[in-house]
Amino acid sequence: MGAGIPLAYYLVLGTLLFCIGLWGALTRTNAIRILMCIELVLNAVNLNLVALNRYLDPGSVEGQIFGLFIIAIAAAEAAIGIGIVLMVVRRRGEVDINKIRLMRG
Amino acid sequence: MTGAAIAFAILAGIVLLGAWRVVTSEQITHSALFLGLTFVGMAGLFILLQAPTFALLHVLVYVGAVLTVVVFAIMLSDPEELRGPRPDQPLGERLRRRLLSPYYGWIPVVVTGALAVVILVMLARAGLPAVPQGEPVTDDLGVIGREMFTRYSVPFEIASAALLAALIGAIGLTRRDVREADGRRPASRAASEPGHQPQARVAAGEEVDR
Amino acid sequence: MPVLRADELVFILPEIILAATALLVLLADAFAGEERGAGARRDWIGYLAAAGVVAAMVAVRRDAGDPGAILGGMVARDGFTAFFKAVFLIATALVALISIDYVARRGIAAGEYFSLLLLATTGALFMAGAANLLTFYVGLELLSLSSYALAGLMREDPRSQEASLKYFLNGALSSGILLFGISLLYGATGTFDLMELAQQVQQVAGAGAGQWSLLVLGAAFLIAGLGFKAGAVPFHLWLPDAYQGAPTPITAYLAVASEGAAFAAIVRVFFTAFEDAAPVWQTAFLTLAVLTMTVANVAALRQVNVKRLLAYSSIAHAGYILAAVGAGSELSRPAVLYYVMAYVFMNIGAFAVVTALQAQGEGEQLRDFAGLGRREPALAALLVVFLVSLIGLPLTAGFMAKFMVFRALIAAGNYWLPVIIALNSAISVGYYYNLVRYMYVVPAEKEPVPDTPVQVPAPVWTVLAVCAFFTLVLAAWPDVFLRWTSVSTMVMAGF
Amino acid sequence: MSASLPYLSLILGVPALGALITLLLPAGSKQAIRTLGTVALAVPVLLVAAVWAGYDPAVSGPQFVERYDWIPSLGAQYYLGVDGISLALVALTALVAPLAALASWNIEHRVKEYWVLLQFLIVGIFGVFLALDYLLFYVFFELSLIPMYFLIGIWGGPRRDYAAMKFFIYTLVGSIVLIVGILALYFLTGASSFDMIELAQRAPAAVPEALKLPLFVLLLAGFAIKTPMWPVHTWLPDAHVEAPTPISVILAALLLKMGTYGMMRITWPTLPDVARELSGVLAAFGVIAIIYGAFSALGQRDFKRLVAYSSVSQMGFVVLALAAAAGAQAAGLEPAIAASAAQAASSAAVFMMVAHGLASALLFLLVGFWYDRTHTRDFDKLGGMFRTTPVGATFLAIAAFANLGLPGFSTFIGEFFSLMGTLPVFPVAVYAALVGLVGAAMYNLTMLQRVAMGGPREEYAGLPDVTGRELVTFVPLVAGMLLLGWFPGVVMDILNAPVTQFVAKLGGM
Amino acid sequence: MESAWLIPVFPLIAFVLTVFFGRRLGERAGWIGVAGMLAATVLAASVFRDAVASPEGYAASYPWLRIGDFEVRAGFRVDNLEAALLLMVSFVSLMVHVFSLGYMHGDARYNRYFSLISLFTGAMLGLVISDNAVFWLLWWEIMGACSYLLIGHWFEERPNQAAAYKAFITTRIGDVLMMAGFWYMFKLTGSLRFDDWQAWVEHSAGGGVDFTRAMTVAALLIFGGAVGKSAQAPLHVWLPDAMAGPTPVSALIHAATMVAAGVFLIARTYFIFAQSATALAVVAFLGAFTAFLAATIAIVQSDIKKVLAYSTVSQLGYMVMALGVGGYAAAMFHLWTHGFFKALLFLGSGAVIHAVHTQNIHEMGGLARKLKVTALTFAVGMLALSGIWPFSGFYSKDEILLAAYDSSYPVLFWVGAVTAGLTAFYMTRALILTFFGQPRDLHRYEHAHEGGPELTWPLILLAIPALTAGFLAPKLFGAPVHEFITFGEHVAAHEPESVVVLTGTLFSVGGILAGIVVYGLRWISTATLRAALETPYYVLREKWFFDWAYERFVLGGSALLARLVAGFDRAVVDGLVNGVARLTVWVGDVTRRWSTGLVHTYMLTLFAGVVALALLILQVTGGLR
Repeated sequence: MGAGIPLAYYLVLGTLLFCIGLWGALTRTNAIRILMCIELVLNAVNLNLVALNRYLDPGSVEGQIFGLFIIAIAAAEAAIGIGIVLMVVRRRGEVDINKIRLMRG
Repeated sequence: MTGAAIAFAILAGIVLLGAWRVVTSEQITHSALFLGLTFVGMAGLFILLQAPTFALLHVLVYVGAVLTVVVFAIMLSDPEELRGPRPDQPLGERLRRRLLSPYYGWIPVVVTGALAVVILVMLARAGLPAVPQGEPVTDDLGVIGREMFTRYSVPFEIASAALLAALIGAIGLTRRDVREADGRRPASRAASEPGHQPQARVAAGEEVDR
Repeated sequence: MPVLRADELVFILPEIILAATALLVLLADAFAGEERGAGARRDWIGYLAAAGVVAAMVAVRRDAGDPGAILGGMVARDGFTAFFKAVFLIATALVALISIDYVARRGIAAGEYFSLLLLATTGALFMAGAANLLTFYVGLELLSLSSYALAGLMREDPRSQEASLKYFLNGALSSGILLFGISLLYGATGTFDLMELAQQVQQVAGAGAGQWSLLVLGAAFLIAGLGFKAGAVPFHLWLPDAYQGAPTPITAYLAVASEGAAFAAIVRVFFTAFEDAAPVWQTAFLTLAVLTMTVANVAALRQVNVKRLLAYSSIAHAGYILAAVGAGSELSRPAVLYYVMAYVFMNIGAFAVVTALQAQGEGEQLRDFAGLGRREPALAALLVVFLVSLIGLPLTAGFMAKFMVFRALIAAGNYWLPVIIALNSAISVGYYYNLVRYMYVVPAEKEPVPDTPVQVPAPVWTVLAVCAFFTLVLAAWPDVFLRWTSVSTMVMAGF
Repeated sequence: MSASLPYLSLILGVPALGALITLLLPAGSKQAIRTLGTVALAVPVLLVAAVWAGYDPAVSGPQFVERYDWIPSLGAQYYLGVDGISLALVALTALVAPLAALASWNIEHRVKEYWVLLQFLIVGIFGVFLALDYLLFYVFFELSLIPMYFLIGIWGGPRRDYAAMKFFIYTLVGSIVLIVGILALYFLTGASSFDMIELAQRAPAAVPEALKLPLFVLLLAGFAIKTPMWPVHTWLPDAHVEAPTPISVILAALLLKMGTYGMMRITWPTLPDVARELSGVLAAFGVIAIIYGAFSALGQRDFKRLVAYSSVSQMGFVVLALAAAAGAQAAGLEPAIAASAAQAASSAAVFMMVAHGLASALLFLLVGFWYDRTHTRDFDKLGGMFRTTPVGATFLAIAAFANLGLPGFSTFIGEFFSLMGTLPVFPVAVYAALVGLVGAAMYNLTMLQRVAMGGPREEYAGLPDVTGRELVTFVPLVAGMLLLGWFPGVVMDILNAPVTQFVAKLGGM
Repeated sequence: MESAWLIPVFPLIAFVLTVFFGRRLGERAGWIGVAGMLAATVLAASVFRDAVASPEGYAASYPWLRIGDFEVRAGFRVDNLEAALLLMVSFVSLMVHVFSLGYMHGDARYNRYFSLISLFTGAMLGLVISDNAVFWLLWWEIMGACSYLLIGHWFEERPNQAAAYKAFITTRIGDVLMMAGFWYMFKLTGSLRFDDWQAWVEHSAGGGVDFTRAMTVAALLIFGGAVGKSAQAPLHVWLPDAMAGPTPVSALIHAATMVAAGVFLIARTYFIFAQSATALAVVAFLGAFTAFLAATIAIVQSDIKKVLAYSTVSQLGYMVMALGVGGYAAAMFHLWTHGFFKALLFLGSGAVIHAVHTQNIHEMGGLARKLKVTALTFAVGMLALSGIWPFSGFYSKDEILLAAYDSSYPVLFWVGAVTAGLTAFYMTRALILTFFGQPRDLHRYEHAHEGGPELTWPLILLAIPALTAGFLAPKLFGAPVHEFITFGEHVAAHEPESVVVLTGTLFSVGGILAGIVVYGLRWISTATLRAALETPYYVLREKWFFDWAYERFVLGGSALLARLVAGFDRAVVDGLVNGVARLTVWVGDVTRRWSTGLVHTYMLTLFAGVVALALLILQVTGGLR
């Protein structure tokens, strides 16, 4: 299964996903959506890791385990991110990061 | 074209479409849904890569935890985007307007595009193999489980500490204060209470404080 | 398969103690009941946390035996780790002490605050002691996640919220970039283990194989990710905002521990794994160094918010340390170590003064310092010592630290960068001395001086005294510390 | 030579101890603080006298050496010693410091801090002249900076904020660069210590040709700014004008000497080849400073600014002479004449430092003398002081003539022999410097006339003349100028041996 | 002669005593100076007697300063010339001191005055016997400083300040050139001793073009000092203005001390000049020019002291010219005699001023009736200056004219002769306008009276040498002048020529007669003359525009330069410094704006940074190729 596909395809896909995530983070102003874009980025990394694990180092699960840690951390990150967003929301009633700029310079 | 290739193409399409719509959907709820789609596509890819355990855990955590939290947040935050669709413009018009605005348009495109090009060029040069250089671990659940609790036990503990920290943090940030709920401040500290003065200071400093 | 040995746990005893104390603090706070009423300062929580840190400090093992990786190859056992552990623990203890009064006066929930602080430190310790990119990553995230939360713990202060949000968004993205870099490295070498990585890098670099391009790209992403943590330009823009908004002790903590951990990781990763690919990262770090220090120093010149000013200052110092890293000479590592250590004392010292003032609602703005020289001579004089040290004038730790950086660079035959650092130091006088000016020189007509005395609590005095003592001693009798730094690098795993 | 007591450490230690004790005194006990400070700064006079008495002029190396490990892992040592060159300047410091202390008695604002800083400042200055370890030297070199900032910044005039900052940053730029140079030297020579003498010996052979010039610039910049050489001198007038009188005295009399001393002690001997190659340029800078300083001084309407610019001009002679010393061997002269010219120029350079120290100290004291009484330094508002305060004005006349290089005063010896030593090497520079000599006469006499001559002004009727304390500050300086003017051998004799060595090094011998 | 060094010491002791005790003693302090001078004079006389007895002279020196192998010794030397000068200087100065006792009576700064003239005299005496350049310069400059302070004695008035300033600065211009000359000689010889120089010059004499050129350079530089101190054109402008000081000071400066030093400088270093024909020619012509120039200006001065001042300039020019044409002995002899009679004239004018309180000769007239002693002695001085036999001036001037006549530039002889005529003319004018005719200001005339003995006795005592020094000199010296004052073997004695004597006398007598015709008998009205010679008169009144040039170029130039430099310093040099600072801050402000507060900016920068970093690393590692 999947052996017919060159590794590069996975990596290109990962790269595209990564870049879409970054692009999204750059262009959207809703903090929650940026959070989602960050998840896309992490997914891209996971894809890379698992694919590389499968193709280059198939005898081990090192890449997969790293990926699992990323998943776990991503969950934690999401939790705290949502916490922060909600804190902001409660005070300001919005999550448009363009409007949050008390501090600058 | 093998079945695997077709599967890959479909899954890749799903993932990319999902990712694209996560970014571009007008409504944030749609984004969340497309994010879920992406996750599922990703799981398919993992299965294609013969990592079923990973795929499973991926779906469990991402869909079961992350996505839930995100949706939860969307509901709680009640942002403007949630209040209904804006008048839909044709895609071409939207794209044109987007690309013309530098800050949210072409500059990010150029930057991420450049990044993509750099990565892709490097990937092309890497001489990556077309086929796996061996067979995958058969009992991946078992191996992962064993490794996780032996060799990787320290990182595992750290990760759990991270989760704990996230928990404390999330609670600490969002919890309503008792005093706040009471609507009054402790009398004895009112004088030296920073609550008043810092705010005043901050307000005063706002103009100069750039 | 590496065997996990329980007796090796003694080497991560400090981390265990820290995490346990974090839980203890949390539970104690929870079970202490609801008497959150009038005058209920929970100062004891802070002291408990500080005690835990001290206990962890005691547990730091310097007699590491053979340097190497332990606990499944995840954790490094060497003097380098011990050094950074000691430094971070000292920093945390100091920060904990200056937090106590601040937390109480600002209405920050002490339980969360201190447990997060301890957890963050745990992460920092693991970062410093990582022998595997995985340990490094989870340690980093533990530190980061705690920091995001800590920055926002003054949840009624919009600036604190904003700091937290900005820090989080930028931090999460940058860790995505870091991870992508790690995945590329994995693609190039097939391992996360630093020592194996070193071997692979050696092979790849020697063979000029196709993986080289992945390796290089991965290294670039890794540098960016670590540079973000360290506050290197152009990855620094989050930093002033986060530092300004965060609770002041946390600002101090971020400046010394978070930045320090980043440098520990940088040294660990690049001097262990990438030693044979020095050209890959040396130029990068040198370029970043120049950019970082220059941009930070000029941008700080006209800051009127002291925390923001010190934030830029910490960026500038990151630039100096990066220069030492980029020197890539034998003397680079001692320089980095020494610098981080010196920076802990001088920077926490400076922040302690700000904290002391802030506890009564001042100290955020430059003009709050007007006439401090007369109002509170001792406090002002101590701040001068710290600022002078931050500038890098002799007889203060900052001088020896810069001296070490110069030494590392010049030993590597780099003469132009020291000159740039020198000019930067001179520029930095422009803003550090702004504080001094306000304290001593700016006439009272211009800036009215409040006649209320500054109430400095005892723990802050302790911190000030310790910081001042070490700031001076590190320069006047630096020998023992210099020896320690050089010994600590010599026994590093992989060398 | 008895090394029974660590004299040099005591010279450093007494004022330092004084400062520490002052810290412990209550801020209100002004008289005690002043007395203690003055005593602490006066004791080094005795110590220096003892050192002078025990100094063997025939020996060229450092004497009264004290050498202990300080930072063994870097090779830095606590290494003190004097040779004739440093002894002359140490003696100058020992003389001027107590006078500055006496002149500080009328400072009423934040007395305690003032005296602490003053004593630390003097420690730094002594240290610079005593240290023989580069790192130690550097520490002292910078140590003098911080107290100076505060002394100008807190006790200065209306623009003290600007002046103090300018002084601080300006001189800091130079001195930080210096440490780069020192380290470069350390690594290039492969030395295991920061021993100045050793490094200087090794440097010419060890430093690659391509690096010599940059290294020279690094080692020069800090000293050039401190001296100050033209065109990096503009911090000086501002600092002087704003500084309180005693601090101006120290600044002009002592601090500037650190620059030229550094050139002589470090820059020149370390890279004699470069010094020789650049001697023409350096001489040009020296001459420009002489002329430019003189005419800038002439163009001032502020008493203190004039004196400040006169320092620029006077220090130009030192730079010119040092340039000549460096270039003498390459000027195609007869060897005997070249050696003798270089010797004369170098000795005169040191002598000039001392002489300028005395003259400028007196001038600044006098500026303060009238400023205290009239609260102005504007020439248009001064005048007739020969009638109003005849004794003070007489001292001004003495100072003016001493400063313009009247024989019989020490400045003359310095100028005469420095230019004498320079003429064989850079004749054109000397001919140009003549303009500066005339200019010196012009500005000094203009100063004298505008302050002291003319009819008595009504608003200053009844100004008190020189008080006893002021007299005590003026007289030693005049005595010193006359002593050295008539018996220059007092200083020159101790200079001979070290300067001979210095010249030999410059000649590559 | 071994004790010759004590001669300057006495006045210096007097100086020190006056400084420290003068205030307590009040006007008695003047006697300290007189006593000091008396001692010096007695000692000088004894030294002179010794010198006459032993022609080889005496020199001694002691270690003073050693710089490496280079040594400066403190020494003194007394030769015939020095002995004669010592005697003249100390005697004249003694007279001035005594005169001052009366003249300065009641002055507010009496002590200061006396201390300074003692120092002044001491410096001159020290200069005469010094044997090396350093001590020469020492005394030389101290005189300059004293002259500054004495000319500015009444410093309340601005013109007096300006005069003092002018005196110091113009002489300083010469001084620094002289110093350069000394340094130049050091470069050549490695020594600062006059005797070493002489030995070196004589040893290397005939050393070719290089040597001659070096000698020319050295000579001309040193000559600069003489030009300044001895008031040669164009640096003579200070001297007439220096009349702003008290009159006895003028006597001291112009007769005995400062101006003599300049001429003496040339004599002292004559061995250098002798090696360079060019230098000698410059000296000769400049001297002649100055002599003529000053004599012409003196004609139109109405201030009695200015007349004398210009006459001094003129006479100094005479001496310098004499040195230029090889009349070494003649010049020195004239210096010697001139000292006496010029002091006499100045003190005489001082007595007049003391009596009438004006310096303008047009406000005087007929004073001979009231001031008999003064008039008589002034006439003696005038005749000596005019060079009328048998007054002292005749002998010395005759020698100079003789030297000029014998030289390779005979034209100088005629210039000298004409100048002699002019000198006689203006001195006659001054004498007649002051002492004869009708008083033009009756009020002043009424109040005029002869001063006390301290004023008259110096006049009388000075009149004696003014009258007799010429013909008594050979007896006094025990030898003809040119044998007593010799310069090596180069200068042979000039045989007296009757043509010269006759021509000189003719011009002098002619000048006197013309003076009598115009001012005494008034056969020709001065107004007519003025009208007829309008342009020359204007030029003379304007002093040949030298003062104008001084104001314009030296004062105006330096002020302009000072303004320019000070402005440049503030605007450009300091402006650059402040500009750099401001630029840095500006860059900082721009950089600060980068931190917009928008998360997007931050992330965008971050990503762009990643791209740039990746490209940089790839570039460095060659990954882009």
